[in-house]
This record gives sequence, C-alpha cells and structure tokens, in this order.
Amino acid sequence: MQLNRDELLGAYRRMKTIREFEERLHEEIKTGEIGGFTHLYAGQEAVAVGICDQLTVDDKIVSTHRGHGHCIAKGCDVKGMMKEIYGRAGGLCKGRAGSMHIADLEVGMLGANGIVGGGAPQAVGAAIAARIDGKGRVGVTFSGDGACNQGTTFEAMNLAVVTKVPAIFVFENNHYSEHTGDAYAVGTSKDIASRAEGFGMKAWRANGCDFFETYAAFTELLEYVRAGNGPAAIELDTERYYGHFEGDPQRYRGKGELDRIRAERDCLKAFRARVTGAALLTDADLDAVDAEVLALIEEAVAEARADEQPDPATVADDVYVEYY
Amino acid sequence: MQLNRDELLGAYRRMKTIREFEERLHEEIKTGEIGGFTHLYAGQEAVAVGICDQLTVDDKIVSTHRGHGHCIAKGCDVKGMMKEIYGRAGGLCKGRAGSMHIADLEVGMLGANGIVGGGAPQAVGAAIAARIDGKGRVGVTFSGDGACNQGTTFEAMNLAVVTKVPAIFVFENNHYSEHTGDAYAVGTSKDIASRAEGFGMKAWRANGCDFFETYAAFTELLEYVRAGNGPAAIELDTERYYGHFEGDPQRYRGKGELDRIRAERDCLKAFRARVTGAALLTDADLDAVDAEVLALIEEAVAEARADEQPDPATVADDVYVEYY
Amino acid sequence: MAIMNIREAIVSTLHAEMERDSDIILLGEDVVGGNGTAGGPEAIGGIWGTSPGLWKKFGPERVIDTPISESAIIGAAAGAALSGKRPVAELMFADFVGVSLDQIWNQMAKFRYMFGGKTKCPAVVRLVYGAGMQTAAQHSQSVYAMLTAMPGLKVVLPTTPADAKGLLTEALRGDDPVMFFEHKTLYGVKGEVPEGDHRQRFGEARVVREGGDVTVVACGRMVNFSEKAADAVAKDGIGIDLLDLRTTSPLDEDAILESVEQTGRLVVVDESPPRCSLAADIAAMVTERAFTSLKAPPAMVTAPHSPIPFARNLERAWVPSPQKIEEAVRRVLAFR
Amino acid sequence: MAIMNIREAIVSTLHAEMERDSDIILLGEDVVGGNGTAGGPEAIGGIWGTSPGLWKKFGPERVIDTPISESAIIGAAAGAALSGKRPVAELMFADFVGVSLDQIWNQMAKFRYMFGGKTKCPAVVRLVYGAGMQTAAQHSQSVYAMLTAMPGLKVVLPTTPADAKGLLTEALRGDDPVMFFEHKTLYGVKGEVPEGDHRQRFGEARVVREGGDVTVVACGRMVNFSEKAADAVAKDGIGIDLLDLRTTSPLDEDAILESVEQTGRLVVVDESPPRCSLAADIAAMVTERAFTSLKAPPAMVTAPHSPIPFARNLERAWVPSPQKIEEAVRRVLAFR
Ligand SMILES: Cc1ncc(C[n+]2csc(CCOP(=O)(O)OP(=O)(O)O)c2C)c(N)n1
Ligand SMILES: Cc1ncc(C[n+]2csc(CCOP(=O)(O)OP(=O)(O)O)c2C)c(N)n1
Ligand SMILES: [Mg+2]
Ligand SMILES: [Mg+2]
Repeated sequence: MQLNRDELLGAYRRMKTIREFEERLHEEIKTGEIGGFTHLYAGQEAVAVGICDQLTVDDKIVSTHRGHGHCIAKGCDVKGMMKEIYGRAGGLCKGRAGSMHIADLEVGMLGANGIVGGGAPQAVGAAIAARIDGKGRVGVTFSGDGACNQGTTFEAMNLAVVTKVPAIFVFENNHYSEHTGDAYAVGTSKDIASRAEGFGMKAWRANGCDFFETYAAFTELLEYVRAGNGPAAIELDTERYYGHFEGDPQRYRGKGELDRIRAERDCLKAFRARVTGAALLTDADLDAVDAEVLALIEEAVAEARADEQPDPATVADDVYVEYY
Repeated sequence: MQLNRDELLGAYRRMKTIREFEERLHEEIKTGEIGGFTHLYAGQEAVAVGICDQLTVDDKIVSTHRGHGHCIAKGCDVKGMMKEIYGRAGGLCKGRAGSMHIADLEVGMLGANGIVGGGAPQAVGAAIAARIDGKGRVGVTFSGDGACNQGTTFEAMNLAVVTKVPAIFVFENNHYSEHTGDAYAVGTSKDIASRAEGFGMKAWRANGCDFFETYAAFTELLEYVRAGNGPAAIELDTERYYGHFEGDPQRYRGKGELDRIRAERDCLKAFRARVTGAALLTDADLDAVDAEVLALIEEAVAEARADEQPDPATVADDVYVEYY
Repeated sequence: MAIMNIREAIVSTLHAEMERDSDIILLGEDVVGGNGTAGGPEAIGGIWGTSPGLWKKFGPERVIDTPISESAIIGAAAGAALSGKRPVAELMFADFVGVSLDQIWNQMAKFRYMFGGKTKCPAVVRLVYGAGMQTAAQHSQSVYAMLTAMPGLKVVLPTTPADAKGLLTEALRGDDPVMFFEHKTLYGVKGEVPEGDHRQRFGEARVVREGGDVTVVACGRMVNFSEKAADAVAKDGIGIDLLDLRTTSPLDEDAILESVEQTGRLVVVDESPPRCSLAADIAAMVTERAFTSLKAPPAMVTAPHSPIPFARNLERAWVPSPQKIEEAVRRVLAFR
Repeated sequence: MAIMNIREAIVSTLHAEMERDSDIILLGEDVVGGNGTAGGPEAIGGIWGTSPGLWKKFGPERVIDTPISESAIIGAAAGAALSGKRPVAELMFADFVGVSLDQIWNQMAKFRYMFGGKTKCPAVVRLVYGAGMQTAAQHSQSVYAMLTAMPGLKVVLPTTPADAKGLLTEALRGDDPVMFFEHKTLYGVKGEVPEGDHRQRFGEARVVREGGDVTVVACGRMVNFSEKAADAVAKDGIGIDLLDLRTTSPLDEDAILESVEQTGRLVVVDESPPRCSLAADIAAMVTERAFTSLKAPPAMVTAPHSPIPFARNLERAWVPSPQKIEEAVRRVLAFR
C-alpha cells in the first residue's frame, strides 16, 4: 500500500473529524439540548476511514446505530449531520432522523439504523444492484459484535454466499453490545469472522485500531470482491471510548480500562507516530489538520445551534412520494 | 449399541408405522377428502425413530411442517393423528391443526410448525426449562436443509451455545427445500453441521437412511448433552420419497432418482437386511410387524372417515384459557 | 381485451414490465425453482406458479432464487430499491410477514420519511394471503390491516384480472413501497384484461354494483362473497352499492362516503378477526365523517377473534360467509 | 400502601413473584448486564433498570442474559412456557416486535387454539413503548393495536404503579400469553401501591374521573394527557368521564358503553397513527353497540399517518397533545 501525501492527510483529516465530532458531541449532550439516544463512534475511526477511503461514491454502505463515523468517512456533510443531531430544519434529514437514522444516498450512505442487524440484508440488496450494473461496485454493511447475533445478519451472509454478490460484511468487534461482553454473547468456536467462514465466505481479520493494518486488509478484500469472487467478511478488533450511549455509567468496564485503551489503542496517535516516524508527514502537517478540524466542528455546532427548528406543520410530509 | 429384541422390534414398528401412514396418506389425499398442505415424511423414518427412541417422554421435541414422522416416533396416537389430518372432531387437536400443527404435549411433542425455522428457539426454551428441572432432560429441534437458512435457526444455535443449555439441533438434510436443492440454497464451506461448529457447537454427522448409524451417532451426542456439556448438533443425510407436498410434480428430480433412492436408500430395507443378516430378528418377526402396522393404519383411516366433523359452534373456543 | 385469470394477468404483467424497465428485479423462494437440482432452473417454479419464464428471459441476475430467509429477502429488496432498482419480493404466504416485519415496517416503510424526504424506496412485496384452502392457522391470514396501519406503505388487493394487471403495473411504476396482496383462492378467477398499457390508480374503489339501499364495502375474496349476498337480497328488491376497495392504503374515502350519504347504511366485510381491523377502520371513519347521514349503525362482518382452524367446516365457519353478509345487510336495513 | 414509581413497582413485583413461584424465569438483553465483562454480572442492568437484583437472588438459570436475538428470546420463552415454566421475556423496545413477530403472533398466540385447547402458554412479554423521549422512528412506537388485533394475546398497559403491580401479578399468575406494555416516559410516575398480594383483573377499565358530559377513553400516556385536557375543560364546567383501559385485550366494553350511554359523546385517544387503530376499534364498537345513545360522532385523537420524527418539536407535533384532546372534547360537545 502506497498512500500519497494527500491520501494520508485526507485519511487523517477524516479520522480526526470523526474523533472531534464525537468528543464535542459528548460535551454538547451535557447541555441537554440534544435528545434521544446518541451512540458515539470515538475509538473506532480507523475502521470507518480505513474502509470507506477505498470506496467510491457509487459503492454503498449500510450503517448502524453507531453511525456518525461511517457517515463522515463516506462523505456526509458534517454540518448537516450536526444540525440533524440537534434536530434542526437544516439537518441532513430535516430533523426527522436524529443521530440514529442519518442517511445520504448521494454519497452512497444508505442509512444508520436503529434496528441492530437491520442493515445487513440491505447491503446484500445493494450488492445485487451493483452486480447488475456491472461496474465492480460493492455493498458494505457494518455490524457490531452484538449485531452479529441477529438472525438478519446470518440470513444476509447466507444469501450473499448463495447469490455470490459483491457484499462485504464488516464486523466491528468493540467487545461490547450495550453492557454485555462479546465473551458472553457471541457463541463461536473462534471469532466472529469464523462464522462467516462457516458460510463459505472468505474472511480477513485486522487490528481495527491500526489504520494501516485495516486499510491493507481491506485492500486485499476489496480486490477479491471487486474481481467477482462473491462476498467477503472482515473482523476488526477495535474499542469504543465512550459508553454504549451517552449517559451509560459503564460499570462493566475493568479498572483503568478506558485509560488503557485511550493510551494504547488510539488510531490517531498510532497514525501520527507511524507517518511522522516514516517521515511521510510532519507533526506540523498534522497539527494544521487538527486546527482545521477543530474549527470545522466549532462552526458546525454554532450553525446547528443557530439553525431553526423544523416547521411542525410538516410533521406528516414526505411519508410517500405520492399518496393521491 | 446393543438393542434387545424388543427394542429392535419397536424401532422397526415405529419406522414401518410412519412409512405406512405416509404411503396411505398419499393415496387418501387423492380422494380429495383431505385438505390443506400435507408434507410426507416417507424416506426419513430412520431419523425420527433413531432419535426419538432414545428420548424419554420428559424430553421435548419441536418439529416441522413435515412432522408426522416425529409425532409417531415420539409417541403420538396414530389414530388421533389420522383423524386430525382428516379434520375430525376426534383429532389429536380437535381438527384445528391439520397435518401442519399436530402437537401432543403429554408425550413431549411440542408441535409441528408451519413456519420454517419457527421451532428452533422453542427447543432452546425447552432446554432452558430442562436445565432448571435438573433431571438431564433435553430439548430437540428438527430442522430441514431449508430451515437451516432461517435467522431463527441461527439465533437459536447461538443462544443455546451462549446459555450452554441441553438443546439439540437435528438437521435433516433431504437435499431439497421445496423445489430448490441444498447445493444452491445452503451457503457453507462444507455442510450444515459445520455451521453449527462455527457457533462452537459439537456436531455429529450420519447417514440418515441407516437406522443403526443414526442411532449410534445420536447415542454419543445425547450422552454428551445429558452430561451437561451444552448444546450439540447432528446432520443426517436422508431422502424424501414424495414431493415437497402432495401435488408436487417433482420435475426437479433427476431421471430415475426416485427409483434409485427407493432402491438404495430405504431405511426399512436396510434395517431388515441388517437384523436378519445378524440373526437378531427373522423375516417372519418383521412380517408380523408389517401386518400389524397395516391393520392399524387401515383402522386409523376407517375411524377417521367415520369420525364426525368438529362442531362449527366451537370455532372460536379455546383461544384463551380465560378471557373474562 | 384478452380473457385470462388473475395468475396469468400477474405473470404477463411481470413479463411486460420487466421487459419495459430493466431496473425491475424479482426475488423470493422458488421464484425460479429447480436451482441446485438435477432438473435445473425453472424445472418447476414456485408453488403458486406466478413467475414462469422470467428467469429464462431475464436471467439469474434479475430473477433470483433465495434461501428460506424472508428477512433477508425483504431487506435485500429494500437495499436494492435504495440502490436504484425496482425489486419485486415474493412472500409465498402473507403470514411470513411474521418473520420479516421489521424490514417492511421499520425499514422500507420509513426510509423516505426518516431520511427527510430525500429518498424513495420503490419496492413491491407480493404476499399470498387468505383462507379457503384449509391451510390453517399459519398459512391463511389476511394481514392487510396490520400493513394498512403502517405509514409509508401502500396496500393493494386486486380481485379481478384487469385490476391485477392495472394495480401491479401502477405498483411497478410508482416510487413507494407497495404491499401487493394476492388471495390464494382467486388466482383462477377469469375476466377481461385490457391490452397494452393499463394502469389502475391507487385509492380509487371499484363500483361493483349500484343499488342505492345499503353500501357494502369489501376487499379481496369478500368482494365475491358480497356479490353473492347482493344477489340474494336482490330477490327481495334490495339494492346494494358494492365497493371493491382495490387499495386499503390509500383508501377511497370519498367513494365510500358518497355512497353512504345516499344509502345511510353501511356494511363492511373483512376477512380477518374484528379487533383493530379494516372493518373497524372504515366503520369509524364513516361514522366520524358522515354521522348525520347514517340511518343505522355500520355493521362489521368479520371473522371471530380466533386463529384460523384447519377442518373444512370450521374454516368455513371462520370466514365471513355470504349468509353473514346478507344477514348484516338485512340487519342494517331493519334498523330503526 | 407504599409510595413508589412504576419502575419500582415492576421490579418489586418481579422479585416477589419470582420468590413465590420458582417456575418464573426472566430472559432478555442485558436483563443481567455485565456478563462477559470485567465488571461481571449485574455490574449494570438493562437500560431501563427494571431487573436489578434478580440475577443475584435467583441465579443464572432463572435470569438469563441473551444475545441480540429477539426471535430467539421470544421463541425460547414460548418453548419454556410449553415446558412448564412461566417465562418473562423482555423486548427493550416494543418496536422490536418487528424482528420477533412470528414467535409472538404465529407461535405463542396460536398454540392453545391450534393444539385443540389442550395446552397453555403462560408467557409474559414486556415491551417498552411510546414516544416522548426523541427516540425517533424505530424506538418510539406504540404497537399495542397490532397485538390487540391478534387472537390469543392479552394486551396490558399500566399507567399507575398500583396497576403496574396488579396487572403484572395477574399476568404472571394467568395461563395465557400477555403483552405487558411499559411506557418509557411513565417509569418515574409515582403513586400508592397496595402491599401484599394485589391482582388487577384484566378487562376492567379504571375510572379515572367521572364528569358525565363526555366520555374519554385512553390508555398509557394518553391517560395523563387526557387528565390535563379534563382539567382544562373543567374550568368551563365540562365534566369528563375518563376511562383508563388498563387492558386493550380483553377490552372493557361494558364500562365504555355504560359511560357513553350517559354522555352520548365519545373521544378516544390513541398514541398511534389513525389507520386500523385502537381508536377506530373502540369508536366502531361503540357506534355498533350504542348508536342510538350517540349525540355526536365519536372523535378519534391520534397521531398522523406518519412515522415518528426525531426533532423535539416535531415529535411533540406528532404525539396527540392535551390541547388536541381538549379540542376534540369541545368538538363533540358542540356537535348538533
Ligand atoms: C433489534 C434490536 N435489538 C436491540 C437493540 C438495542 N441495542 C441497540 S445497540 C445494542 C448493542 C449493539 O451492540 P454492537 O452490535 O456490538 O454494536 P456497538 O453498540 O458495540 O457499536 C443494542 C442491544 C436494537 N437497537 N435493535
Ligand atoms: C418462514 C417460512 N418460509 C417459507 C415457508 C414455505 N415452505 C414450507 S416448507 C419449505 C421448504 C422447507 O425445506 P426444508 O427445511 O429442507 O424441509 P423439508 O421440506 O425438506 O422437510 C418452504 C419454503 C414456510 N412454511 N415458512
Ligand atoms: Mg459492540
Ligand atoms: Mg429439505
């Protein structure tokens, strides 16, 4: 893998944008202005970016309840997202979606999903469409270690294998589904990916806190799938830095666990160390990105706060394209 | 495995009863007197009997749309079943169930099921109950090669592994789900059992047209599960002699396929050859059983035809135990 | 005009529309049939025979046999629809919404709204429904009320070959998710079908007959049963306005109200248990909007609050019968 | 009498009943919580905090954490119920009936009937439902109408701590499958709860207040909103008969009819879209059975025919408000 300077800067910018988006949301939520459930993606950035950076706008992704990272990585407008989470009229989905249902079909992001496992078959549908279109496009679904226990996820894997479509199953194993550990909830002889193998799918595994490892594994996988070999899966070992949702007291964590994963398993730190170590980028390059990103998030919040609320008279609009 | 004379005769009687029940139904259905869908079990008898003969009444089984064999093997009253299929008042379920929903909880038969995959989680529930009761009982689900693609079946396997309950997954691979072959519809790196292994379950495999092989494999499995080692699975290679349901023209079969499987893969013939060959039973012993069975089925049909129809005034009875 | 039955109308419409629009794809269990067998693809189609020849003509990329995985079937249709295709997903029995409801209700139906009106999900789900073939409790249900209740879905129930063509064409050219119900006892019903392009707008009830004394509203097989009841009371000079809803969502409220304003008497016939039913829906709507026109309380002819039994005579007792419809007509007429 | 909130009433009832009856078991996602983590079991319970201490007291065989597999959860409950246990299965959000409906509708609900009345399925499904917390389209729905429509199920919706105890106790001692709805905004509602054995029969509406001018029928959070409306109109001397249904299946038709026979005016309030709704169900039933008593058409106050939006003000516009109930009351009173 040879990423050029722009690609490296872009990847870093996207990971950093996700991180700061989430860190800032964590603060904003305390103000009480943001309602509903918000599930933060901080910690898992290398997965979303390592994967989406290799996709085109015509490749489709289907996301989860923890979708901000996938959205940003796939190219959703950050300000539109912030407004959406604030429930504003200018939100990416006019305030109807909130954190849990953000979608932007124009960038190939078919939707976050409040139903765990809900997206997996949809990615197979996107892959069915992609195969017909014949341009080597793929349909990607992100699933957590919890979501991999839903019947829909299994059915989707089987359907993808049977139909041999270019569907990709990305398992983000952050080791928790809500308050329960994967050690408890995932019945397996080995890991999640091995269940995909049980369906006859080729599977990759990588350290999801390492951008380069994730990127490289996915490069191989994507080449395999784009070449028409049928579906594939990848399991990424990753970490979430915050609670399941904002408000979670996280008493299930081990002592010092959060400090440890922040210290040892931080994709941003690892990225910086690697690219500066190899003299691909300088600290100054990255600091400049950091500053830009912080400014962007600052603006996004300011604009979201200033944006107007949706018009209540529109509450029942847009249920149908046409309803006679 | 040492089965004594009575056990051998009993096993043969049950297999033969299933076979003749089905062969006769195949004829009866042509009269037009039996409505709805009837899925015949003929050909798969060694599976139902090889397994249920090792269960007690307190062990529970959950069956499928192709349930007659499981019912008979688990001890349901054959005449009550025939009346049920005829939709008569004296049917095992008062004519409400028909072929597809026969149940008899008194013999631990929790129900045939019209929903493919519907029963698997229920067997896990029976196993949860069995573990609490602490008497080494098990919950068994039968699933076809088609049913093994339903999300519920996967969820049930995972739940059983996670909770380590004495649930047993019996996969009857008769190579067809309706008109589609398992070669097409089952995504797998190897076979159905290997998917159970992917969940971390111990799995057995056997020739489901051979009573003795099925019996022996299940003996091992049952010992393992009763000993508290958690769930297990077994895949049985078997054949169905009739169409998916009565009326199916079976154009998906290969040329001569039905003749071949009747000739080469008949559990009754194989049983007879084996026990007479080993001088455990004589042809006369078995012929006597055949005659008894034929008489029983004859009576069952006669009584079913003679039985009265349910009283239409009862159509809405028994929806609740109590509805105020 | 050609004479054909409902099954043929559906098959020929699928052929014609798939030819016209290469975005239309079909998926379901045994929609090809024979895959993975010695007989090979299309050795035999699905059990309802509603997709023959499609695989041969349009190939395996557009006509897709699936494993028994209804959630994945509907979910794949949803994802394909978001990706520019017009999928037709088949549920062999409508009762299987039990294993796939989330993808219908929480996914397909909600995308457009949740995503701020910026997308569409033009998927058609074909559901084979209804009692009358002794298919018992889990294969005989009429789940249209449940889906009618769900914002975002359109619910369609043809009762004639012409409408089967017109409504299916409309479904395939529209941009919203459509639940297309096919009554298993009606596939053989014959009738004239317009040649060429024939679209039947949703939300326009079919006036089956006009009689002026009592308004009878029905859908699906109950339309045919209501005709029998109308014939029976006609002998006594009683005239029925019979409306075949064609679609329950959208609902042709105007046609119903117009008739009730004349007759003052309403009977709603619904092949389903009574609670939160389409019968109640229509009776309540009419009462709210045409209260002063009503000369009698709207009567609801439904099945009892019970699952559907297997035995032939029990099933007959469960399904609303022409006799029960006739009784209801006479009851609302006798009301003073 | 102890003062506690609905959450506490549920937790204490579960503790008491599980102690009394060793056949009661509990299963669901995070009903223990902390399994497979450094914190260990019960490090933290489910997100609604309705099962603390149960695992510690009754052990892992009776209090079972499950993977995210709702079909398997409900199916396991069904199978355990057929095997002599009394399972309580938890759906973290009622919206998840989408991924588990078959086990509720085609399995649990139908066993007794299909099997000829020879069995029972005493399972309780706890469903957390309702809008008001900005949980948006897939986590806010009130699916009670869908389940009320299904023969074989009982549907229960407590609105007070006393009823939470009484109805849950009744559910756990009865022999039929019960859908026990807990409104997510009502957990904190406080009130007096009778000590000791307290069972509340199903099918007996609670008379919240008697006023004689208009009958208002509601359930869940809409009871509280209706009280506000009743307070508002009371200032103008208008008296409301307010009924809290407590259970929608069975339905206390008698209490509703009795009140309507006096008032002649009915408002039904329902936190759900209008089509095939509980509001329609009750309006139609009352019209059919008390037509001559009605002085005005029954009014239905429901949400619009749309999914539930996220934004706070949109969600407020979606949920039937005290104002809308008040308007409906005034409308039916003004009707001539
Ligand atoms: C069908 C369904 N069941 C349960 C939930 C509640 N829920 C939301 S997120 C979650 C845990 C998901 O875990 P995982 O898939 O590992 O994703 P993560 O939260 O770790 O990103 C649960 C149980 C849901 N939203 N949908
Ligand atoms: C959920 C569901 N989907 C589809 C069907 C229709 N159907 C009934 S049996 C069957 C095939 C089942 O195949 P398999 O599990 O191999 O069992 P077999 O018929 O071979 O015994 C299908 C598709 C059903 N009853 N339930
Ligand atoms: Mg996780
Ligand atoms: Mg099979």
